[in-house]
Formats: sequence, structure tokens, C-alpha cells
Amino acid sequence: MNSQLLSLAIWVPILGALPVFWVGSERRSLVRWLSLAVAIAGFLVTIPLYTGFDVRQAGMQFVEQTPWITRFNVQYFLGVDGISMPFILLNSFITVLVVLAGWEVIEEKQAQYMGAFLVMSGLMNGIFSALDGVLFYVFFEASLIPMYIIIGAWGGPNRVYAAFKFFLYTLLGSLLMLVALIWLFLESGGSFNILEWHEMRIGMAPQILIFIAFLVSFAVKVPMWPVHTWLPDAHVEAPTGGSVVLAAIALKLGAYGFVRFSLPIVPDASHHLAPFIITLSLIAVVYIGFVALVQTDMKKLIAYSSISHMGFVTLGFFIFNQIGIEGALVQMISHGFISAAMFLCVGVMYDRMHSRQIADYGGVVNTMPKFAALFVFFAMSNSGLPATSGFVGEFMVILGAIKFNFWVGFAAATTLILGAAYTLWMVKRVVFGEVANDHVAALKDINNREFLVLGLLAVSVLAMGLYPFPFTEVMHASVDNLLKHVAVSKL
Amino acid sequence: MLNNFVMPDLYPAAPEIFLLLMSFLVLFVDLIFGATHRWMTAMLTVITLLGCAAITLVTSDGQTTLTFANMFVDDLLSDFLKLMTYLAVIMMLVYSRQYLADRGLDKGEFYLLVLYATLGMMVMISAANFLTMYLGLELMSLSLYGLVAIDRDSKRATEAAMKYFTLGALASGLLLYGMSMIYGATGSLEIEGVAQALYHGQSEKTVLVFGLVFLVAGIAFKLGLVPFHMWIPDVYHGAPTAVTMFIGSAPKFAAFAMALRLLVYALLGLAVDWQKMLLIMAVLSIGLGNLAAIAQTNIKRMLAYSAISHMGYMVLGLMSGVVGGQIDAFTAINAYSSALYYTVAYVLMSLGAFGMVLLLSRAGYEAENLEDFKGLNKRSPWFAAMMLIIMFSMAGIPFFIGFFAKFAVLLAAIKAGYTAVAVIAVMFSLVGAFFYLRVVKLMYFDTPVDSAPITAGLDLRVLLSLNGLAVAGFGLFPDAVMMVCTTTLMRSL
Amino acid sequence: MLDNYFPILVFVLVGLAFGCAPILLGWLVAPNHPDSEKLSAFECGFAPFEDARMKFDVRYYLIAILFILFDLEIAFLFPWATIFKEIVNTDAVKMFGFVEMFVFIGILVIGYVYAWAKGALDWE
Amino acid sequence: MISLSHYLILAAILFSIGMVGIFLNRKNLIVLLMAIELMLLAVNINFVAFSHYLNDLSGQLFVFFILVVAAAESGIGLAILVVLFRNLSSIDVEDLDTLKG
Amino acid sequence: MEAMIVPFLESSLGSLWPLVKPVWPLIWTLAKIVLILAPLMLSVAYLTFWERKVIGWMQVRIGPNRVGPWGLLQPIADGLKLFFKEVLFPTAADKKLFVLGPIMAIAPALALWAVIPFSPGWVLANVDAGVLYLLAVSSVGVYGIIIAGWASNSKYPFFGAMRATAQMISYEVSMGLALITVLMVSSSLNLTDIVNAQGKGQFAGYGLGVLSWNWLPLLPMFAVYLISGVAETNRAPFDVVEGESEIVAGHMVEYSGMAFAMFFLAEYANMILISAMVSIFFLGGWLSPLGFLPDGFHWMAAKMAAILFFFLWIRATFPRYRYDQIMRLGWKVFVPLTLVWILVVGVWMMSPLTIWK
Repeated sequence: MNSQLLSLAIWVPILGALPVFWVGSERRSLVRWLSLAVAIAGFLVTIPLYTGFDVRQAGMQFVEQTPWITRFNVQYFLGVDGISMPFILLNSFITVLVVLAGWEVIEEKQAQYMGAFLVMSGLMNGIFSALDGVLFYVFFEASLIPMYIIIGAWGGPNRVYAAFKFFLYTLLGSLLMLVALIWLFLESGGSFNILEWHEMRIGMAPQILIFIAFLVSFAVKVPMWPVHTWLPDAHVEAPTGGSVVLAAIALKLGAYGFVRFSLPIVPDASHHLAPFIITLSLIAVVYIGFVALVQTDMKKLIAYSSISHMGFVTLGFFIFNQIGIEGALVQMISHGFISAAMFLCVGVMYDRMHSRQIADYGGVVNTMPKFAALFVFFAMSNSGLPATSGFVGEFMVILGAIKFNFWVGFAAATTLILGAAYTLWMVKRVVFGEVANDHVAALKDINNREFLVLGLLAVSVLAMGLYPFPFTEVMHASVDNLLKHVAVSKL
Repeated sequence: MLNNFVMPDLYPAAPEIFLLLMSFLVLFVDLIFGATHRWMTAMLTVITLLGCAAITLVTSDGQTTLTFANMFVDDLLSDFLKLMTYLAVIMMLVYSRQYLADRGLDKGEFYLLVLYATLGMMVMISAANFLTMYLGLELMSLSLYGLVAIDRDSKRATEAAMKYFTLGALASGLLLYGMSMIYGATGSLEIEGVAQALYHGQSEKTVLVFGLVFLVAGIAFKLGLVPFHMWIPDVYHGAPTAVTMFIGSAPKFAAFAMALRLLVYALLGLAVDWQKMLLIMAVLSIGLGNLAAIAQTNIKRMLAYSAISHMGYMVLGLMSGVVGGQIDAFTAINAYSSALYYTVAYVLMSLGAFGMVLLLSRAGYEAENLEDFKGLNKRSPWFAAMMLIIMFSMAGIPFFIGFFAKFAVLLAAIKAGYTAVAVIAVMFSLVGAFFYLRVVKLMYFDTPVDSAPITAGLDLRVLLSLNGLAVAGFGLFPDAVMMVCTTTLMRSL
Repeated sequence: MLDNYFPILVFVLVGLAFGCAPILLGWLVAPNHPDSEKLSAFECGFAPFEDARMKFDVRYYLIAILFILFDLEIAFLFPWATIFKEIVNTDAVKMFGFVEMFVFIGILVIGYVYAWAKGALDWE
Repeated sequence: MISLSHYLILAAILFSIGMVGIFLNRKNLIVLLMAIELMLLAVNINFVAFSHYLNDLSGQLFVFFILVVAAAESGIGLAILVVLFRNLSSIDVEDLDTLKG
Repeated sequence: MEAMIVPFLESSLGSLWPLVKPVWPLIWTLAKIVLILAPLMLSVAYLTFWERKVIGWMQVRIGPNRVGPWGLLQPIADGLKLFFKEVLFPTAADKKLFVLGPIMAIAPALALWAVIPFSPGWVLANVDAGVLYLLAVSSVGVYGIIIAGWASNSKYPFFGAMRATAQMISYEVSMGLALITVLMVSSSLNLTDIVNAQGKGQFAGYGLGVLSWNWLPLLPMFAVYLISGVAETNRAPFDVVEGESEIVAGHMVEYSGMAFAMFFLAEYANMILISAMVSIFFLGGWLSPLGFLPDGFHWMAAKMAAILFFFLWIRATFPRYRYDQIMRLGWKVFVPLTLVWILVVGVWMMSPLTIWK
């Protein structure tokens, strides 16, 4: 079945960005509405992916396959399974929110800002749907360009440093992946088809090398401790929209890479090195949790919290059981909503106060009650409060971890405490208490647009927390399939 | 003895002959109308090149034809490279029209030297004998020396010309010495003859390898590989930008042809020996080129170092054709076509990058410092985007042609078993990404220092846009160019 | 064959000796009473106040370069001229041998005309 | 009797002198031009010697062309030198220091 | 002749002969060289005398007439005078080069005679590349002048040398091009062959050898070669190099005594050489002009004398050219003329009307 849906998901936003660029920043309202239209169109074309998805099928769906570079047998090969499909929806959805979030706050070069996000969105859909190694890599790298521009052009005072750090760190990783991809191509006798690679037999030594090459790439992207240092910088300096996309989608790319490449292609190496990854993940969960505690900058705090949460994801992948992996995937989606929401909340405050320092705030609830309510709700879900989506993922991963090894599970579980500690402590300092200063006193509550954005996210978080079945349902078959792959040695 | 003479077939050399004849016309037209109607000279030059292209296309039959007593070869490779050369030269001429006019450099000699340099490149591309190779090389080099010094009042340009001349002459000396040794060892000056002699193995290895060392050194000089790269930064920096653009574009095709014809067509039997040399030089070039580029504040100098590193990547492809001394047609074509593709991609990007420098320059002002790119996005979002494309392409980021060029070369290298080298190469391309990113940073993140409006003519704007879009377009659809490169080599090797 | 050149070598040496000997003899035989006036450079009664090796007209360079080009043309013409009779008497190359060299000369003439028109041959 | 290797060694020595002249010469650009000529002449010796011993005329033919090119090269070299001298009022190698980096 | 001398020496030297034998070729060559040089030097000496006489007669005066009968010992007196003059080395001069200058001027002027054939077999070295040798070595003479001018480190010599060099190389071009036509019709680089080739032809068959010589069919080239020869030796009217009234004596200003004499000798030796070359290339060398007269050295001598007279004649007749006129004549008249004539000769030889079979 050759459907055009995935192509639409990729190219509608990218091509839609062209008129946005062309309109230019002078005609602001036209640019906004046009961008919004493109973003919504981009989201709408992804909905059939969910509605038309066959949950019983483990393989790839909505497959598109045409030759691209015949010289190297590279194909324009797209397809989604239960693992990748939700991310496409998530990404397209978040894009709509990002466009909305940048509605008024971005004053300079708005067309380029919006356009960059639309392009970014298309490229990321490409990453999630690419089933060809080169195609994946191409999307993976290309997505750096808009992000680099977004951070550098609309970011904070230290944006240039952050942008370079972001770009070079990520590039560093992906370059090694390129070598690994080429190696796999040659080893497989001339194919870049990821699905064929899944069936390939590879010796242990090359497996380890390939695993490491992929690990460097994806670990930087996730980011895992100790290559996470670019993330706080990037998050802090990026404009709100940038942070949102980074946290909600870009980080998932790395984790997704593990599931698509590392685990099925080199399962033996994965098993072999799993303790190492688990250790790193736990360090991320625990140590980074502590680091987050001492942050004075809200964005930085959320950034560290993201690292910590992503540690959960990698942990879930490398304990090799159904519930762990599914939990990790749920955690990824949930984190996509929650971190997006958190950054948007910070963005809302930043737009008014131009400060992200916790110390500059206090008693926000007094002047912005609607906002405070939402903020507190998101903070709760970030710390894994039951009935929010954050709880579901974390709980599943912890369960899986305990199945795997009690102490691992135990260490992971500390995140519930730590998460609650740093998030809620921040909320307490920012939202509650006396009005700290005149600036806070002068704050205006969120407008309808902001309310719409945050509200949509709140609904999603709540829905996923209360009834995660629609999400887990689509994953089930694919995760099953994945585990089967991982279980079989390829030596 | 004279009775054995056979009239050479002039047909395969039709483009060269046409260019030569037309150059006389250009010469006299410039002499008569030059003072008042310089545009006629320029126009005729472009027409000449277009005519050459037409002739090359029409006479291209895909067959390998030797003529002039086996000194001159017309095969698909030569046709392709020549067409690319014309394209690069025409683009250079369009790009630099305004620049030259503003600085009073659009003398008749400029166009003539460009034509003769082009002729030299064409002869190099079609050379089937050491003699023709050398003559083509010198015709090209001598014209280029003259071009660099065309701004007679510029201290920098003349100094650059002197350096270029000295090192260029040294390079041809090395090359010749190598040729003489190989001639002595094989008894033939013909590329085919040398290959035959090597194949039959009746030549003395010591003399051969001794000659090879010099030959490779000469080629490396012309390609600008470390440690024979000293001239590149100074010449790129010192020469008028239009000339820098010329040096940085079309001659790379000729240099590629030279490397391919001498090393692969003639000395494939010594592949194991020259591979080692190329390997070292490639790694050094990639390393030093990328590292030194970081320290530059002048964009022409930066691009010069970037050229060094790019040639390093190209050579990476060139040296991957033979694995462990075993010649396998598929591997060879794969490797050489990747190098060819890299060259094409590089020239396209290089033209665009220098085109940007020309775009920002205006009468009495050289926009050749990196500072001049500050805030370009505010001055002209469109051209900032073009430069962004070119820079990312040079850095090897997809979806641009530069990525696929690197990809092809890396693939060839890994296929030949140079995985470690490939890893080093990609690591240095990370270093390289840094300085390309810096240009993007200047354009997008900084505020303009120079807020003068861009005054470049419509021709430049249109061509630059097309150039940028081509870099992107050939990245989205890289197959066509790749296949052309592969087919060309397949039918010519 | 090289034997033929032996007398030439001897003659060259004799020529050199012939150049040295009289100077040496003259130096030995002739009086030698130098003084500073005698040894100063020839001028119009003034002491020379700058180095005599000064800048000189660029046209001398031009002449030198033109000379090289034409001299080389002659170098190419020599072998051709020497066998021209043979060329004329061989039907296979008769026309070619003739036309080819005039193509060569023609190209040079074009350059020559260009140089003339550009004023490279004018002394004033 | 003089054998091929004698010629080759002579050529190698001349070639080395030429190369050393280019690299070690810090004084005068004219010397540089002469060093280049020397290199080319060394190559010519090589070609002629090989040509003689291989009994193959093409090597001597090559020499002819090398001579021409060498002349053209020195023509260009001199021309550049003159222009350089006009700008710099010096032909010392050490004064070529505008371009650095 | 060698065949006669060797047995004689063998018998007279007896046991000493084995000692002499290895160097015998050298001795024999030296003897021949002396046989060439001695008359040459004598000719040079008396050429100066003759020059003064001829010019004297043309200007209706007597010329040298005091030293010896009819003044015949005048050149000897001049030579002796120069011999005892002080040789000065100016302080500013580069001593080594200063000495080298005159040597470089005279050595090639003499060495060139090695290949000049005076009559059949009368040649020191009958080499096949004679013309090339002539061209090559005659170019070396330029070095003598330029070295002298440079070494003197004085303005007049410097200018003189620059002028001389430019002029000499300019006319070398037209001489070389003119020579091409000679080579085309004679098909050899060997001077003896070139002379012999002139003995054949339609007119030579009728006994009118003089009309078969190259000067007639190549008349313009003959003129070009002759005039270029005058310019090449820096003789009047092309003597701007040493033009007394302009730059005193050009490159020779700082020279005195024997050093000066060397330049002088070189100039006159060159004159004689040019006349020999003109005779060989265009006037049939030792060939007799009319069939019934025997060939021989006397013809060669007569032709050279005639050309030398021409040299002296034009010196007495023409005013000095301006430098720019000299360059114009060389580059704008002679070069195109010779190029055209090469074409003419080429077409002529291709056509059925060719007189060179």
C-alpha cells in the first residue's frame, strides 16, 4: 500500500514555510495567520495516520518507497509503526502550539521564525518516518540548521555560544553515525534499508563499534549524562518556541534512534552494554535530579529535569521488557507535552518580566490566577502525580526496572521524590507566597491565546494520564516485535 | 619516415580549435572596440564558451577517440569535465562583470587570459600524453599567474602573483622531473604506453617510484594539498576576488583530470605506492585546512583553507579506488566517480561563496572580511539564505550537495578499508563546521556594520540565486549528477 | 660524432685564454699608479651621488620578453626549415607540413600584431 | 665512458640545487627565477639522457617544449617581477610579507 | 695534411713519439687554431687601419700615414700604445665582473671561427649543427657587454650596456628569421653544405653561379641579414651603444689599456665574422661567381673584403640612427618582412616554379 500521508506530513510544513518566508516580516498578521494555517494543515494531515493505523500490525504502515539516489541504492523510504507514529502526531501538534506561542512575542523577523519552525517540524516528521539510513541521517542533520538559527537569532544574551554548542555537539555524534551507516551499507551488500539491517547478521566486535557510534550520536541528542551539557545552555538561551521544540521533540529523536537503530540492529551489543547504559541513565536520573534542585534559573531547572526524565527513557529501553519499553515510549510522549507546557509557562512569565530567575518571582498566583493554576498543574504532572501522563510513563518504567533488577528500580524510583522536590519547590517559590516585587505586582494574567495553548496541553496531559490506552494500544504490536528482534542474537 | 605520417583527426579537438580561433577574434575586437565597448569583449568571451559547449555537446559520441599521434584524447570524461569547465568560467565571468568594471580591471587582457587559461584546462583534461598534459598545465598556469597580477597597482595582488608563480613553477618542475623519471623507466610518454609498460612489468621499480614521488608532489601542488598548499591562502587572499573565484573553480576540474589521468590512467600499476602518499596528504589537508580556517578573519583566506580541506576530501575518494593492490572495476569507478562528484560539488559551492563576496563588494570597497557579512540577514534575507545554503553545504550538512559529496567520498574510503581515515575525516569536518557556522552566525545573529544597500547588478543576483538553489536542488535530488559522474567514468576508464 | 666537437672546445678555451692573457700582461707590463680621481666613475665633473645601478626603462624588459618569444619561435622553425625540402618532396605531408608551420607562425603573428597595436613595440 | 647514471646524477644535483635555491634563497627574486630555470634544465638533461639511451626521440621532443615553456615562464616571471618592483620598490624575498595568516 | 705530418714526426721524434701521441690531437688542433687566429688578428689590426684609410679617402683626406711606409705600422703602434697603458679598476666597480666583461666579449668572437669553413675542407670543425653553434655562441657576446656595463657601476656604461643588449637581441631575432629562409632552401645546418647547396641550380648550370647564390632569390633576406649584422656589431650607423657624442663610449667608458683593447678587438673580429657569415649564407662562400673560374679561398676572401668595405662605407656615409628608430627598424620592419618572406619562400618551394629541387 503506497500512501502519500507521510510525505504530506513532511512536506506540507516545509513547503508551507516557503510562502511564509516569501511574505516577509513586514506583513506581520498575514505571516502569523499563514503560519498557523500551515501548522494546522500539517497537523491535520497527520491525523489519518492515527485513525487509519492498524493496531494489530507490527510492521511498517503507510509505506512509501521510491528510489532516491540510485547510485548508492538510497531510497525515499518512509513508513511508521506503532513506535514512531505517535511522535509524528506529537510533533505536528506541538508545532501548532509553537506558532501560537510566538504570535506576539516575536517581534523581529517573525516570518523567518515561523518558517524555521515549520521547516523544523517537517524535518522531524521525516526523521520519525524515515526507513532508509541515509534518509534518516539527512533529516536528522538537516534539522540542526533551523534549530541553530532559532537559538542563535532569537535567543538570549548568550545565544551564540549556545547555538554553536548545540550544533557542534549534535554534529559530533551524528558524524560517527554516518560512518556506521556506511559500514552497514557495505556490510549488507549495498542497502540502506533499515528493515533489512534489522535482519542482518553482524559479528560481535563490529556490533560493539556500531553500537558505540550510534550511542555517541543518540546519547548527545537525548542527552545522556555526561554529554548533556549542551542542553541547559541551549534551553536557557533559546526562545520559548525553541525550548519547546527542543524539549518536546528533538530530545525524542535520540531516544527514538535507540529503538530504531541500536536495539534491533545490534541487539547483542545492546545486551552486552546495557549495564553501562543503565548506569548512565541512573546517573542522569539521580544526579541530574540533584543538579536540578540547585538551579536558580527556571529554564535551566526544567532543562535538567528533562535530562533526568530522558534518563528514564533510556533506562526503559535497556531493561528489555515490554513494560519498560512501552513505559519509556509513553514517558517520551508525556514528556513531550509536559516539558512543552513547562517551557511555555516560563515563556509566559519571561515575556512579561524578561527574567527567568526564580528569585525575581514570588506570589505570581496573586496577579495571574489562571496562569498559576495551569502552571501548578503542569508542575504536578512533571513530578509524576497520578492521573497525569507523567505518572503513567514513570510508573511503567519503574515497574519494568524492578522486574529487571530491584535496585535499579529502586534508584529509578527516587526520581519521584526528586522530581517532586525540585519542581514543586520552584513552583512554591515562584507562584506562592507574598508578591515579591512591583514587577510581579504589575503582571497581567494570560490572554486567550496563551490560555488556549496551555489549555490544550493540559487537556492532553490529563487525557493521557487518565486513559493512556489509545497510546499504548498502537505501540503494543510494534514493541512486541521489537522485543522479539532484540531477543534473537545476530551473531 | 615522413611517409608514415597520418594527418591527425582534428574533429576530437574541435572545441579547443574553436576556442583558439575565437580568442583571436576576441583579441582583435577588443583591440578595435575595447576602449569604448568593453562589453563586446565580455560578450564575445561568453559566446565563445557557449560555442565551445555546443561543439563539445554535438561532437560528444561517448567513444574514446585518440588523435594527434595519441597525444590527445576525447572521451566522455573529457567532454563532461570540459562542459563543467565552461559552465564554471561563464559563471565566473557573469559574477565578476560588475566587480571588474568598478575597479577598472575589465581589460581586454582579462578576458583573453581567461580564455587561454580555459584552453589550457581543456588541453589538460584531454591530455593522453605527458607532453600535452604539461603544455596544458603550463598554458593554464601561466595565464593564471598573469590574471592574479592583473591589478598592477595592488601590492597584495602582485605579491600573490609572485608567490603563485614561484611555487607554481616549482610544482611544474617537480612534475616534470617525475615525468622524466617515469619516461626513463617505461620508455614512453604516452599515458597508455606507461600503463602498458607497467602492466607488462618490464620497468625498473626504483626509478618508477622515485619518479612517482615527484609526480605526486607536483599534482599535490596543483591541487593544493598539504604540505604543498602554501600558495593557496596567499593567492586566494591577494588576488582580485574575481580572479580568486576563477582559480578556486574551473582549474579544480583540470587538476582532477590531471590527477586522474596521471595516477589512474597511467600509473594504476603503482596504485599501492601513490595511495599511501595521497592518504597522508589527504589527512593532513583535511586537518590543517579545517584548523587553519578557524583562525582567519578574511573570508577569502578562510575559503582558501577550506579549499585545501575540500581537496583533501576529494583525494580521499581518489585514493580509494584500489584495494590492497587489487584492481576491481566496480570499486574503482565507485571511488573515482565519488571524487569527480566531489569536485563538481565543490566548484559549485566555491563559485557561490565567492559570488557572495562579489555581491557585497562595490566600487571602492572590498567585502572580503568576515565582518562584512555581519547582519546580512537584515540587509538581504534572500542572499543571506543563499550564503547559508552554501556554507552548510560546504560544512557537509544535508540537504545540500556538499553532504552527498562527502557521503560519496566517505563511502568510497570506507569501502576501501580506510575506516579510521574516514573517522578522522568526519571529525575534522566537525572542526570545519565551526567556521562555516561562524559565517552563518555573522549573517543571522549579528547586527550589520555595513548598512549600505547591495548594489550588485541583476545578472549577478539572478545567477547567485540560481547557484544557491542549485546547491540545494542538487542536494535534494543528487542522483542525476552522481549518475552522470559514474556513467562518465564507466565509459571512459 | 662527439670528436667533431673537440676542436670547438679547444677553441673556446683558447678564446678565453686569449681574453685573459692580454689583460694579465697589460696589468703586469703597464704602469700602475692609481689615485682616487682616476678611479672614480666617469661623470660630467661631478662626484657621482647615487648608485649607478638605478631603475631603468621597463621597455628593456619588454624587449627581453619579446626576444625570448621570437627566439623560441626561431628554435621551432629551425628543424622545420631544415627538413622543409624533404617535406615538399613527400606527398604524404606536403600540404600539412606547409600549412601546419604557417598556422604556428600565424598564431605568433597575431600575438605580434596585438603587441604592436598595444604599443609594446614603440620605443617613444 | 659516461653512462646514463652519470647524467641522471648530474641532473639530480642540478635539480636539488634549483630546489634548494628556491627554498633557501631569502635575498633576491631574480635568483629564484634562475633557480627555477635550473630545475627545468636538470629535467631537460634527464629527458635527453633517457631519450638517448632508450633510442626514442620523443624525450628530446619534450625538451623542446620544456624550453619554450621555460622561456614563457621566465617571461611571465619577469613581468610579474617588474610589476612587483613598481609596487614594492624591492625585489627582496623578505619583503614579500603583506599576505599572512 | 695531417697524414703527411704525423709520419714525419714519428720518424723525427723517435722514442719521444709515444709521449706525444696521446696529446697529439690537441697539439694538432692548437696548430690549426693558431693558423686561424694569427691571420685573423692581423686582419683585425689592418681592418682598423683600412677603416681609417677608407674613411679618410671618402672624406678627401689621407688618413694615417706617418708610422712606417704609408702609415702601415700604425696598427702596431696603436696596439703597443694600448699595451703599455695603465689598466684602471674603478673603485665602485665589481672587480671580478669588471675583468670578466672583456673576456666574455672576445672569447665568443674568436670561438665562433671554429665552424667557419674557408674553402672545402678548410674548417676546424665541420659539425652538422654549425648554424646552431653560430647562433648560440654569438649570443654569448651580449654577456660581455652587459657584464662590463654592470660591473663598471657608472651611469654611462650602464646605459650603454642596456642599449647594446636591447639592440643586439632585437636584431638577433631578424637575423635568426632571415636565416630560416636560408635553411629552407639549403636543408642543412652544416655550413659547408649550405655553401655547396648554392653551387647548384639553373644558373649555375649555365655557368652563372653568381645568380644561383642565395642573395638573389632571397634578396630581401640578404639585405635584412646584412643590415642586422651591422646593428649586431653595434657599428655605425647603429652605434648608439658607444655613440661618442651621446654616452661617450657606452659600456667601455671605464675601461683602459688592454681591457679596452679587448672590446675593440672583439668588435672588429665580429665584423669580420659577420662578413664571413654573409658570404657563406648568401654569397656562395668560396664558390666562384662564373663557371669557368676555379672555386677557392680567394673568393671567400674577396667576398669578405667586399662586405667589410660595405661596413666601412656606410659608416662614412650615414648619420647615426636615433635609438627609437633602430628599434623600430628591427621590430616593425625586419620582423614582418622576414616573416612574410618565409611565407613567400615556402609557397615558392611548394609551387611548381621552385628552383630548389
